[in-house]
Amino acid sequence: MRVLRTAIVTEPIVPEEILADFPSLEDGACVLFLGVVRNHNQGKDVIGLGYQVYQGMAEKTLAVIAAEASHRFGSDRITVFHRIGELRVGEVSTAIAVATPHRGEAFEASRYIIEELKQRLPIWKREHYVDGDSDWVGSNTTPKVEDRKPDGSRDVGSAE
Amino acid sequence: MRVLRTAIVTEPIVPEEILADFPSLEDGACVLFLGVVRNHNQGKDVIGLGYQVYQGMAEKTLAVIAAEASHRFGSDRITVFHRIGELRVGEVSTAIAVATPHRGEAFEASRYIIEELKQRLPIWKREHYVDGDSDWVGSNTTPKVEDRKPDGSRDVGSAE
Amino acid sequence: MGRAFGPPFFLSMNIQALFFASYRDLLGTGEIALSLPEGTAVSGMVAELRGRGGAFGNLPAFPVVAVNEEYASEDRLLRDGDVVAFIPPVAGG
Amino acid sequence: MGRAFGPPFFLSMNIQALFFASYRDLLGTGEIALSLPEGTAVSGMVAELRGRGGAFGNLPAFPVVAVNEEYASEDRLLRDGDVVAFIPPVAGG
Repeated sequence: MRVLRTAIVTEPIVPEEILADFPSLEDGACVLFLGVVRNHNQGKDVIGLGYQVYQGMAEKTLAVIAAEASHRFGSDRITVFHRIGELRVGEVSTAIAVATPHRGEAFEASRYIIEELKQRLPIWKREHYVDGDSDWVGSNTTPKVEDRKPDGSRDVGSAE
Repeated sequence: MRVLRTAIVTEPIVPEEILADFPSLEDGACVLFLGVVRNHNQGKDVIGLGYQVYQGMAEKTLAVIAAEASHRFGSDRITVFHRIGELRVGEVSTAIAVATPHRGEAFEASRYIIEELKQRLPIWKREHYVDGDSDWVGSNTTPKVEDRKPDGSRDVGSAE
Repeated sequence: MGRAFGPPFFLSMNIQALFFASYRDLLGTGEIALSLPEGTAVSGMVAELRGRGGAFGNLPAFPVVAVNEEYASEDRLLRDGDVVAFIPPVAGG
Repeated sequence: MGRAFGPPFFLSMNIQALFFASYRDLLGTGEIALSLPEGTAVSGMVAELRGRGGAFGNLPAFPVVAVNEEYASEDRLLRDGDVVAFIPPVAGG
């Protein structure tokens, strides 16, 4: 039975609750990826992140990416949560759980989902620095860059 | 601070307890891999596995593999547990948790550990089948194969 | 040989523009309603906005956009009721 | 030109052999104590065991072994007190 769960959430992500659904009896491998807010990025000390989202499009995009991964890697059990709003260092921003009969596909599906999500998901993050400053990650302060891919060229996510 | 934890355990593996140590504030990514006993292998219906271990060598090998991964992929937070004894379908046989500043290294380190473990760890598993039969995975019943690698050529782990 | 009498008339479309993250900060708003002539493409809508000058002049000439929640190219023709989102470099994960 | 008188004598080594999984089932035991002449390599020890016939004759001629908990080649020279483990195809994970 195929069970794909995807959601944009505002409450803290609890990995234990995600794992409670994994795996099925047919699965020999489960990979859980957690993206976490870390305390530094590009030489700056980070105290937190604020995520903004294009809600409808993000929900749709997340569901599409999970379905693509399920199809490509033969996984019938995938959960993807992305949190938005204000997050502190150490909090989980992204959780991806994939179960498959064999381990190779679980790793590949998990990797596929995080890479596609970073390319396509309409979510933006503003880093808050120890020095009181803050900045949208991947954007110039005055956006003048032309013909840019959705993920930008300077994009270096803080929660990797 | 480097924290590498490795153990051969007889009690059930609880992923929640492993995740409680992850990640540190420097880490942006955490990958948890779970190897699980699945209900079939090579066309046979499996009801459980019995793991035998060369305890001293397995403990040493697990610690060495974790240290190699830490060194190669720059992770200072790795936990690897392998359970032995009798396991039922759906139970976790292997848990590998890795946290790193960037996600690529977390995936690679996790993959490195499971692949090396399968090649080098002196642990054997006997599959118990629905039909009452049982067999050592990867061994001929009468071992006549010569000049064989430690992982054998017919090795196809049930918990992948 | 039929020929319309009187001046040509244009049907106009109601288009909603959405701005996120740095674009929203730049313009001070997340949403604008536009009325555009039928047959306008994404590129024409961008030109109209940039032509307003001020902060709008700082929008990129070739921004990434989504039409009705799907990424679209600049030559995508708009239809009445379309929602066009301006997508600055995304940074999920 | 010094020459030893009497018959040559060999110092003997005490070696412990460990058997796991299918090897253990094959032999009906997980552990055997051997006394081998000094200078015996892994290959010599294997030959000695296989030469016992019966179930021992079914041990592979070139098994994977670990000496003192580390994988070792067949030409590895053994020393008194060494523990030699016979490692059938491993299947962890």
